[in-house]
Amino acid sequence: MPETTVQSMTIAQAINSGYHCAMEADDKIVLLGEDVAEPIGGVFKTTKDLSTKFGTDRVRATPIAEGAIAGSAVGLALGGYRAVAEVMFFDFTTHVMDQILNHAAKFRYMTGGATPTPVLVTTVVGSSHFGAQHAQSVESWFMHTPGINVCFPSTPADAKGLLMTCLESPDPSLLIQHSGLLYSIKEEVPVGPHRVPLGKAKTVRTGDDVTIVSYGPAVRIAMAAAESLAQDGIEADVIDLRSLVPLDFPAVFESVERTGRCVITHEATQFAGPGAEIAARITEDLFSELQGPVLRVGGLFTPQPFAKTLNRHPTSERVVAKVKQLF
Amino acid sequence: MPETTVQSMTIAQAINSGYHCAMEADDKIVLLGEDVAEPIGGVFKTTKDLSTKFGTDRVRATPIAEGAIAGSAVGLALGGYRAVAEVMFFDFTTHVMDQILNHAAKFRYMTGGATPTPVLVTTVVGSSHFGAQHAQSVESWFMHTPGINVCFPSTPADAKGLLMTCLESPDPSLLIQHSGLLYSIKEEVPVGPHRVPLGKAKTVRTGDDVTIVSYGPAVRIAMAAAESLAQDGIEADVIDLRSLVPLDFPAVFESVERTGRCVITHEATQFAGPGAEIAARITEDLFSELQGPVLRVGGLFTPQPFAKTLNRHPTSERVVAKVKQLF
Amino acid sequence: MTDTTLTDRPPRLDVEALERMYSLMLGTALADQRAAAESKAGRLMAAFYPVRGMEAVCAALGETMRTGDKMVSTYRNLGDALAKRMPLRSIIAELYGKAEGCSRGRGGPMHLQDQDVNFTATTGIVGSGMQIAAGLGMAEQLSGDGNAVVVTFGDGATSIGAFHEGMGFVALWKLPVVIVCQNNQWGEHTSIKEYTAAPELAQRAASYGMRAEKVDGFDPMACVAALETALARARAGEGPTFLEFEHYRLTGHTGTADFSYVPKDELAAAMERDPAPTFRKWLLANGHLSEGQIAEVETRVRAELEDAFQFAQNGTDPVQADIYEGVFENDEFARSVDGA
Amino acid sequence: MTDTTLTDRPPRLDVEALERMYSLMLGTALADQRAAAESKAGRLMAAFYPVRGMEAVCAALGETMRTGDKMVSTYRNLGDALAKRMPLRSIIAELYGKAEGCSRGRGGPMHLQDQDVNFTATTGIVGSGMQIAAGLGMAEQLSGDGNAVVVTFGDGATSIGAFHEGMGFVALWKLPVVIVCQNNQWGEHTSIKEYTAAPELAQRAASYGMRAEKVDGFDPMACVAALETALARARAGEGPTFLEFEHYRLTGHTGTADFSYVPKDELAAAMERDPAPTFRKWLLANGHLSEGQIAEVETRVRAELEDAFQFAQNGTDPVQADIYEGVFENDEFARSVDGA
Ligand SMILES: Cc1ncc(C[n+]2csc(CCOP(=O)(O)OP(=O)(O)O)c2C)c(N)n1
Ligand SMILES: Cc1ncc(C[n+]2csc(CCOP(=O)(O)OP(=O)(O)O)c2C)c(N)n1
Ligand SMILES: [Mg+2]
Ligand SMILES: [Mg+2]
Repeated sequence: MPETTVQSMTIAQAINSGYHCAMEADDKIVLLGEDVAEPIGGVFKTTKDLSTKFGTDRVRATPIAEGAIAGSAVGLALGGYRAVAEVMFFDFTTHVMDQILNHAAKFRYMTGGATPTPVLVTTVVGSSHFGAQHAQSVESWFMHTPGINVCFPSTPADAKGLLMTCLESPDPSLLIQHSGLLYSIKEEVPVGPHRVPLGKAKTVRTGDDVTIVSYGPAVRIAMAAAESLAQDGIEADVIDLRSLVPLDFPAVFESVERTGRCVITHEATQFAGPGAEIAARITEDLFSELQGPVLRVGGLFTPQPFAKTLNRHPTSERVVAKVKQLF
Repeated sequence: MPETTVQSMTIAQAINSGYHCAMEADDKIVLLGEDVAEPIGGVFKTTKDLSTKFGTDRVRATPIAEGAIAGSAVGLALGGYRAVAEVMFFDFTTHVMDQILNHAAKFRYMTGGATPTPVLVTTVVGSSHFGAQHAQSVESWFMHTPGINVCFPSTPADAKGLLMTCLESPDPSLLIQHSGLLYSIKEEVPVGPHRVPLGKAKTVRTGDDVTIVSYGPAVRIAMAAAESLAQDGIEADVIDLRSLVPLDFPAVFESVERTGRCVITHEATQFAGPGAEIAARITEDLFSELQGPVLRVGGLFTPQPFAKTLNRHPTSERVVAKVKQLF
Repeated sequence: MTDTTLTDRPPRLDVEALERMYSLMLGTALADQRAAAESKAGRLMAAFYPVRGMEAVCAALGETMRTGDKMVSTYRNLGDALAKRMPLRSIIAELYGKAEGCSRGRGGPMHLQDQDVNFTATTGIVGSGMQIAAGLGMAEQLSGDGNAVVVTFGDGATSIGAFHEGMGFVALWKLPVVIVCQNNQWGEHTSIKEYTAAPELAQRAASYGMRAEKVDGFDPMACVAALETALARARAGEGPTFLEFEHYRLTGHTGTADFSYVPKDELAAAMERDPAPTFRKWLLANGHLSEGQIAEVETRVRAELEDAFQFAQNGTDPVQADIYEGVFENDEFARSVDGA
Repeated sequence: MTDTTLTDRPPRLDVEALERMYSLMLGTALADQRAAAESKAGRLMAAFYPVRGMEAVCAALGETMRTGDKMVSTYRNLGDALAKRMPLRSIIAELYGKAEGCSRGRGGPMHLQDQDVNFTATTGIVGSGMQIAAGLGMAEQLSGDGNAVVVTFGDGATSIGAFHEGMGFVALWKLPVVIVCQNNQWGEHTSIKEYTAAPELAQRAASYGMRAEKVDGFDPMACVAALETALARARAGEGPTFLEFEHYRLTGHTGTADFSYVPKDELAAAMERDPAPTFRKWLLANGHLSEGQIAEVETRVRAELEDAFQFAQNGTDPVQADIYEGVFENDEFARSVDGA
């Protein structure tokens, strides 16, 4: 299928489409995870029809054992296959830290290059319906350990494109999906293979007054803030990072050099979160260009509360307020 | 024993002394970990004689199962006891993430205050003799999850003082020891109970030209750098944070306000590490006071290489070079 | 699982006890229904995990545990909470995230608890309760108070490492823990036949060096008997017991989930033994309760449920200003980090 | 463990095979000694884990595995590496962190590997190899190449969750994995009697639904027989086997560690069966090798060892400029992050 044929898809559909394309092209791809096979096709429907099409040898509904899901993915990689280890919720990656961060992320280095371990861990975060143990966005744990790519798409096309790129990457990757975005946005996505390079940010809005850096679900917050700021005559560049490792510092620097002001926003806890690295790095490189400090709007320093009236996540109002501090 | 009686101790001895004092005073304290009982008394000798004195009900040498060590500690806390969960190497805390970060750190919050879960996780990092799976300093993983104290002492007295404070804290804590410091430094330490408050940094050298912020093993690097800088007429304030959660921002701010320059150094990987948060926060609060960007000297973006000729850790030369960039 | 004859009543269970058991069975089934209806109507946002199929075990837990016994449960916890005699109002209010809830709306239905009745902890992470129960068991063993610890979880949880590690600890130190495996034959959408080569869970448990027994989980009196023995052993310092209660999940995994994948014949056979109606029949057939007494129970249960949902829906929403409460004992650092 | 009579030689093992087995046993024992001496002299900084006590199993692995079979080992890996026919030079050079080492000095002795001979991976994390082996087993099953996967680990590793999860996967999908548990009775300083209530590891393994067998790990020919059967089953698609090799740790946990805590009588009894000298006696007594042939083997092994240590000590140190090599396939991002 030529890349030009497109279809309107949600992120869930785009991810599913990405698996179909990738598994057709590469019979070494194997999927492991709880409930990933039919008749369910994944509790988020992202693996729909795959077991029917590719068989339950390649699409395995596993026992509830995230460590072994991840460890098997590592073993499959060492055995010449490429496994996707699906972890139902981001918080459950606590159980894959050993295999992914002590093993997959280090195997290439520890063996002097002899054993690259390209696995893909996928997971979902974003709901507060389940309380504090099904809600933490811990991408910074993975960023902090050298050796693994970290992606967090915010649109259907990027979701498919990053998924397919990760499935061809020579290195391990983590691809995070957000349950609030999975079914809510639709856009035209290539039906055939589609790739988005790692480490290339996307400018989703242009402006010369301030740079708002974001990724994943917070991109919508950033955009809403930008629209609101425009009413007050402040035009924002909004950057969707798409991947955090590698992180497109050149694109961020280019924008901040131009605007002289920057606010970073993400759902992950602000303290010791991804924005801290980005802010520190911008400041290191562009100190004399800055009109004020790089500011952050991240998750509050609390676990996820269950009650809907308690909100720890960024809002466009919080972002607007931070931007205005810079003027 | 009055606090005035002191004795020269290494960090290992000071930790051991802290356990003795605390367990004598509080019979609810229980120690769990691999090889913590006699005749070994811990592979690092920090739990020497404890099982003889307090019995193997309170000092349990466990099976090799870090998750259950941590989970038992959580259960003991919920049952009115206070358990120390010893994890032999920091990298093995990958196996306690679920119990410590999904449970202990959140239980107070998730139950509206009904179930505080004061456990103490202790661990060791620092050697490169064992390669990349026994060497990662991952305090930032724990900092990023709200609800747990994080301490990293650099001296015997602080080690004992922080240990005893953690053992009385109403909240869960992580206390990190560094194998390179355990036996190499001695100082006078109170023989009786000794407490160091959480969230109180210590200024270990004063100077008005630059602030060097550090903790754990990097304090020695910072001090060496400061001595070298003094030769060139640059006088550094050197701050030993001692705890990262809570983090003594007021002390850091006071110093940086005065010096206008700051470099942060730690062994943990620089990227998305503790220094990123500290740098970002200083910049947010003191932007107009700064003579230049807050700079960092952390671990390089690599796993721990085994060969001694490859060094990913900060050196005083790297710190000096960064400081000089600010002048 | 086709034999519907229930075991005889042990003499110590009087009419009040049987009424309580029926109330609990009926109450969970009705609460499941009501919560599902509220969810579908968009009035309830919580993920809710029905108990239907395991009510007999919960009712038996209610009659065999003492207040001093500690319990660790999961997300599928309503029956356990009621067995521990938690007030229904505080449970349903938590479901709605209200300040009147047992966890002040902070935890939600996955994190029910009530320290007054030693409903000690619930976890949303499959298998983790087993490790926590080991620690609680140590606490009981150290204190010598003579209480037991009960931990409940599903068949699927036996696959995860946390389960195994906890089993090792409990067996090694002969901790006073009763391990209640609710084998409803399913872990989300995957059948036990598909996720393990060794579906005889009690047998596997025995290989850890502890007493293990398989029990008909649809038979309330058999459940009472097995639990009584296990709890007595735990309290007497004779060590842990693993009880595999075999029954069947009679609903979807969550209150609103499709479960058309469940084989029709299996489900139909299990439905024949649906705990509340089966127990009702048995109570009547054996002359334990009259139609009138049953009707009274049913009226009371419905009224209590109505009251609890009303109470919850009229409850107070937590306010944003309090969001930092409980991160640490002292909120100061959490607030200062965010400049709040 | 007091019976020192060794099982008979299976006909297919010829004199060369017996020589290889003796070489491997002697080689590991001598390498252990040499490395300990180098450590004590301060010339070697690596933590080193002696094989002494389990040489018979390693020698048997050497004669039963094929090059195509994949192996996952631990930190205590020298015997496994030699069984897989890794060159001694590249092993010892890695011990010294030299660029000529199998992992170019980046991994150290805990991370030996050699993809040419399918010594696929080693891990320093207790129990994690079991999960990795499950994945390698899937790869073999999918490819249908008819190779087996062998995973080795100690008795202590059976306590950790990773072991259990891996067992579940391997049993469920009947993966072609041979699970080699080296039961040397100790996990660091803790005896198996103290860390489990169920020391019959093979029994516990059987409860996962796989074939399991306990083998005298001091008896080389019994080890060969058990491994042959298990490997043949794996290669034929008949599923996994768990083999518990019972023997004893004849040294400290590491090459330089004190082990005075090991009961003298137990150690003395085990020493009677010290693999290399016992095998030597048996080879002579049964007329398989003459004194002259033995002497030749010993001279060769010593010479090879001397050569390997010389090679290593003369090796090249990796240079700091290359520190980013291998973080990712492309070093660019790692370097740029540090401004390097
Ligand atoms: C570690 C972990 N993995 C996955 C999940 C998602 N999950 C929630 S319930 C469940 C099924 C559990 O099955 P079982 O243990 O049989 O209990 P049941 O739901 O049948 O009562 C799964 C996979 C989780 N909560 N925790
Ligand atoms: C997860 C983990 N916990 C602890 C350790 C530290 N450790 C290294 S070896 C060892 C003992 C392992 O015992 P066993 O599995 O019997 O193997 P043996 O050393 O006897 O060969 C321990 C506890 C580790 N490497 N990994
Ligand atoms: Mg179930
Ligand atoms: Mg052992």
